[in-house]
Amino acid sequence: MSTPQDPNVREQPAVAATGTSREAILSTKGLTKKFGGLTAVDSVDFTVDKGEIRCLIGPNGAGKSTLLELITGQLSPTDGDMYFDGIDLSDLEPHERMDAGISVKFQSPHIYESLTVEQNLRVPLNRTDRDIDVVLERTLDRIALAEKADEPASDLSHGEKQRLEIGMAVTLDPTFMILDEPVAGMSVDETDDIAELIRSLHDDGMTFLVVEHDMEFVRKISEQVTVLNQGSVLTQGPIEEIEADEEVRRIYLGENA
Amino acid sequence: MMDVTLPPRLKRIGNKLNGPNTLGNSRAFWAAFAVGMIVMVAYPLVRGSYAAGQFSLFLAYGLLALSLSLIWGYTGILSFGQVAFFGISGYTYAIVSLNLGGPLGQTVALPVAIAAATLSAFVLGYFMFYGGVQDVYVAILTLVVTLVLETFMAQTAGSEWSIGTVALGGFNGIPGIRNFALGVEGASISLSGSGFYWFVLGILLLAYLGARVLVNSKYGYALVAIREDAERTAMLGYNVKRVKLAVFTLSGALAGLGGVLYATWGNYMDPSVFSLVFATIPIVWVTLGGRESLLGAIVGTVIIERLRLWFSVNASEFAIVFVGVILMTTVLLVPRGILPGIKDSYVFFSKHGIRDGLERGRATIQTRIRAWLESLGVGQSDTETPPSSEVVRE
Amino acid sequence: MTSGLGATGLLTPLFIGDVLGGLDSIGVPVTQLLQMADSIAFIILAAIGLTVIFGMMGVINLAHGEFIMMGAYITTLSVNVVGLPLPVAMILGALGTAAFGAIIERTIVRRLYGRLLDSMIVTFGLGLILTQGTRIIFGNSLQSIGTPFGNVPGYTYSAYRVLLLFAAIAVLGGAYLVFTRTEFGIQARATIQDAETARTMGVDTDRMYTVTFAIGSGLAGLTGALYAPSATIVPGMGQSFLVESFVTVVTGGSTVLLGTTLAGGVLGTIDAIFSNLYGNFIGQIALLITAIIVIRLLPDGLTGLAHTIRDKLGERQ
Amino acid sequence: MSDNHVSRRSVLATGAAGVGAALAGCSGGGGGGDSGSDTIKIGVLEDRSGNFSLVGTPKWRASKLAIEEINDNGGIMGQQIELFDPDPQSDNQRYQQLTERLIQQEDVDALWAGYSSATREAIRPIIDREDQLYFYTTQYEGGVADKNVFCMGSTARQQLGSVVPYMIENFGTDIYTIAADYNFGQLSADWVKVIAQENGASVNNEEFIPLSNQNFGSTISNIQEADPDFVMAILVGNNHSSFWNQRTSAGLDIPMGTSTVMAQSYQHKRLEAPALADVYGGFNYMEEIPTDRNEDYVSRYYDRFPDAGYANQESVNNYFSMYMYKDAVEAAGTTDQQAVREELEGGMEVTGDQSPEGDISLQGPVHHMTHNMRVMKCDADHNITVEDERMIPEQFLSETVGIDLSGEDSELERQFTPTEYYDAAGE
Repeated sequence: MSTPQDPNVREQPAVAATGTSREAILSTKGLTKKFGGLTAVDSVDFTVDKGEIRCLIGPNGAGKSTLLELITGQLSPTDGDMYFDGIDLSDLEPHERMDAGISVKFQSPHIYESLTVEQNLRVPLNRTDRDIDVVLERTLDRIALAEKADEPASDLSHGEKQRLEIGMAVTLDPTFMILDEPVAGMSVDETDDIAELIRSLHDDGMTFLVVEHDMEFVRKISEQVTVLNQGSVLTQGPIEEIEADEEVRRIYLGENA
Repeated sequence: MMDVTLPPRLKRIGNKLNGPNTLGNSRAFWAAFAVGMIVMVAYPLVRGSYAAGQFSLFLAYGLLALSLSLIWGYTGILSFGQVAFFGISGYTYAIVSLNLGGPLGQTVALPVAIAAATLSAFVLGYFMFYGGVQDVYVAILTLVVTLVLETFMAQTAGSEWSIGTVALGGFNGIPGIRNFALGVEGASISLSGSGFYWFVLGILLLAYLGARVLVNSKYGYALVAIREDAERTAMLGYNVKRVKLAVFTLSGALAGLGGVLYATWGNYMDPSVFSLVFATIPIVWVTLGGRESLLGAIVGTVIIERLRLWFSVNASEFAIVFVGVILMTTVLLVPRGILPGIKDSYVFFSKHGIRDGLERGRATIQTRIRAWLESLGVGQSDTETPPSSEVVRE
Repeated sequence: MTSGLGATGLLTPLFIGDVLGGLDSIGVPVTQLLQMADSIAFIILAAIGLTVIFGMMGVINLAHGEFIMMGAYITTLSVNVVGLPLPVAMILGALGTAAFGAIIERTIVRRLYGRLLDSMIVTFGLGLILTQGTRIIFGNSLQSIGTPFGNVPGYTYSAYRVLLLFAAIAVLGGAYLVFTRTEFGIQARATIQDAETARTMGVDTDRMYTVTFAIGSGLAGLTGALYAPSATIVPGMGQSFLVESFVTVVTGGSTVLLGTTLAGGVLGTIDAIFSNLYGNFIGQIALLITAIIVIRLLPDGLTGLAHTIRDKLGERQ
Repeated sequence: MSDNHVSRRSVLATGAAGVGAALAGCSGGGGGGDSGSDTIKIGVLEDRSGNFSLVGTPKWRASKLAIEEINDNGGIMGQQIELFDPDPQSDNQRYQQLTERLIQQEDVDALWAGYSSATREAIRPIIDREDQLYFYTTQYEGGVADKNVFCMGSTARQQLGSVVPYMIENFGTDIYTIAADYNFGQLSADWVKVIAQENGASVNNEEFIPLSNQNFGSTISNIQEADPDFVMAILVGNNHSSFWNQRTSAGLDIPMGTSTVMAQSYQHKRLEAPALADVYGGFNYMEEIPTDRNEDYVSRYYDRFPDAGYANQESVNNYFSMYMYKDAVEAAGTTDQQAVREELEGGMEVTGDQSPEGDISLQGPVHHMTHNMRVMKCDADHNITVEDERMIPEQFLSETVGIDLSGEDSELERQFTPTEYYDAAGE
């Protein structure tokens, strides 16, 4: 599952901003999801390039979470296609998408509360034939939970739980990581820890798709931002442009301010 | 964790038996377990063949409880229909063994019966898990399937309902099932009384140890992970449906094994194995014993069944009332079950010491009673009811 | 609802008789229709208390059958011992069971919210106690009260059993109004959706749970009361409602009243048709098989199907 | 198996004292299992809870009444009867456990157990394994020829043989049978066909009702459509009792014959009149039999059990068979089960106050009773009258099959069915 890294990606993430020349890792075409009469995702064409950290923003109910769940396979689309690394995703079960290299951290922490930190990390590792102890140690260091390895996950703080969940996703060595509001409800320090973790994983060649409300955080990790509104892509571009965009400010930032 | 002087191979087995997914892993646990096994093995010698014969029924039920502990306690899928596989297997055993006749027939009937239970579990499991049936709907669907079987088997009284030479018998069931025998004509052993007891005890011991190995293996982690958070587990790349199906099938096979032993114990099968009451009872055993404890499930079974028998002998028509009261109070007072309750209090007292522990325990009980009274509207009423399972857990 | 029984009971048989005669003369299988009405009423009434408690509170009440039994017992005893008129006795049956439900919620069920399976075991235990306690106190059977209204004019079908369909519709309608139009209903639904938020908005959530459980219990009691005149009154009588009620819960899906209505209609029709064609056993099996198929094909039951159809229609416009 | 059986007994014998002592604490003063004691131990397993408690409780009461009377009058051969009567809760598997217990641990001299045929079949393997003297007292489908089992109830052949000819004579030859869909119901329906044929009538419709069924809408309209001369309603259990109210409110007034309703679970007392109007049953006993002997029995029964609902047909079978056992033991001079069995197989007469239904006798070679069968009619006010009365022996085993359990068939342990012997049955 380990993926050969393209050395260029790390150095030139910003090039993806033009949206034409880079190699796409994920693309959707006419992706649509309806819940009854409500269209949550409306014919979205959306591309994430290899090696970038893409942030997805938008007001509540814009369809961000639905879009993520379509990508992970928790929901099936009403219409449209999705491709990941050249594979048609619609044929794949959720767990097969994970095998293809996608990982996800849910919005609220989804960890195994009754297991210890280490056991939590063992769950994904047990599937692989990798040297569990080595990966375990490295991951624990990376998410800075080595000292709490034997504590029940239920005893962790909110921020630690978030890190643990990212850690679980990371052990699978994914090429593409989806983070749904990774810093919601966190202190400034904790937020910085997460940002650092993301950057360090990005340096290792991981591509990110991050849904986040916290614009401060978005500024820390991402150059490219996609704005979703009422199920459609409103606009896309570098963070500065987005923040300057009047319509975005009106529907979204203004609401936040 | 096992004795360091053990030869390496035994030690490896020991390591497989122990792990975070079973409650008792310490040397003290295994010592107590060994003592318990010695008592169990000696039981017929002390109490006689009759008592052993009665007890072997509880042990056969223990397999049913074990199967439910695996699927429900460890994987979080409440199967209300474990008795369906238990019954299918018992009926199959009756039909096959009576048709073939002789000890060889009985020997052959055992795997056939278990295969029938396994296959039924696989088909039903595939239908449910690949059909997106989840949570409480699994419970109700398995129950409905069980009740369909009851309705169906109860109307097979007519002579057209015969398989080979064996009439299904409808409500009256199939009598005359022979005691369990292994071997071929002329070289066989027939098991009854103490012999049957030891046979069932041996099978249950193997099944228990096997289940321990399973739940402490990598696969066991997957089961617990699915129980805790199926969505998360799928998003870690596990094929949740397949794992669920596999465990469901395995637990069907275990229940089936229990069903064969049940059929040979009573020499009789009838549709009441598919009844609502009998479908509910395994859930009661496992809940009271502690559903996340394999041994607890078995211990719960023995306690409940002994109590039920004792009450029916000694309490006449009040027996069922007492059983109801015991169910209610145990669930309310020891929510995690008896064995985990013992473990919890052991951990609690070893952490705080006896005196301090008692003091804390008293305080906890006071708090709970006060909270309960308040929830009834006695005393202040604006407090929230504490979720009772959390309070005494340390 | 029950007070209306007397009035409609006197008028409807005559009226119905004319209408049915007319239908029969143009080839409509009236007897089958009557039986269908009977089956549908039975399934809806068997399930209603269970679905309200399960749908609104997520508690599976395994003592549901015993609550029905309690309603029937109170009704029968009120008629036989106290000498009350039947409609009054029926109301008493429903209210008495509701009060008992409220007590059970306050003392026991309340401690088990979020512990679905534990609540199943506790209510199972409660059911054992109620059945056997009733047996010890009142003996193995009560003298039953006769079925009023005689037969449907011109047909050998009990008018009372057919009128139960109207009772079932009235119960559903009443429950619908209570849960959608009253202040209590709105607060109850808010509590069930998000107790925390409801509390912050000043809803007495404890009370909501108690009242909802009492209503569910009372509906079960009402079912017992309504069937008291046509059933045999024994402590185990509740058992015979259980299968139908569980099947209805799963077939109905997540929207309680809509689900119960749809499931009652579909299952009752299937039960009636198959019983008529192939006998009662096949009728029962058909009922259960239908439930299995519905669950397999429609994970959210008939409610889910109804929503989908509504959406499809909505799209087309 | 037999080797094992021997070893069981010997283990029990040697360990009896220890086992008895160890379990005494468990059985709440049940006493040890030593057969050399000076009491006669009798086991009675009758349901006081669960589905069959309605019919099981009267059976338990009548056994208790007989035992108390016998004890008050000096017991059997001067020995008091010690009664073991746990409640099997209408649960066959509980019956199996308790049967084992009463035989192995309490070492009972004779056992009375069970209401349904299913229960009897569930415990018969244990009875036969232990060669336990066993009295089965429910009216049943007939055909049990088992060296250890004495069937005290009237068989379907006896009951239907009394009521079906009466119905044919009085109402006509076109019969519609509705019967409970299980072994008993199916075999009873077969017997209706056999007896109808013998009397020049025919069963033109037959419908089997699941035991769980309580909704008779389609059945009632089917009957109405077929419009037979009379209906044979062989319905059982609480669910089926709702047929009668539904029939009445639907206005179905065709006469009905039965072998099950009223005499067992006294529907005529429990349902409001006129639910049972024009129902004719073939029974060996109902509480309402207007003889001095019976009225005396009924008053003894209610004096002892003022709360009792009814003295049903089965309870009287429990009652007289207890006395019959007493007579057999006293004639044999021992409680040795083999000796008592041989005494019984020589034939017994049950007379006087010991048999409320009238003087009857045991047909020793087939282990069944010749009963005083009556056709009992229930009118619109639920008054019961005797319409016809005659002695009917067990005929199927004794004449048709030709069994002699006291002689050549002394090791038999099976049940015969009419389908094996009659073309009319099982069609």
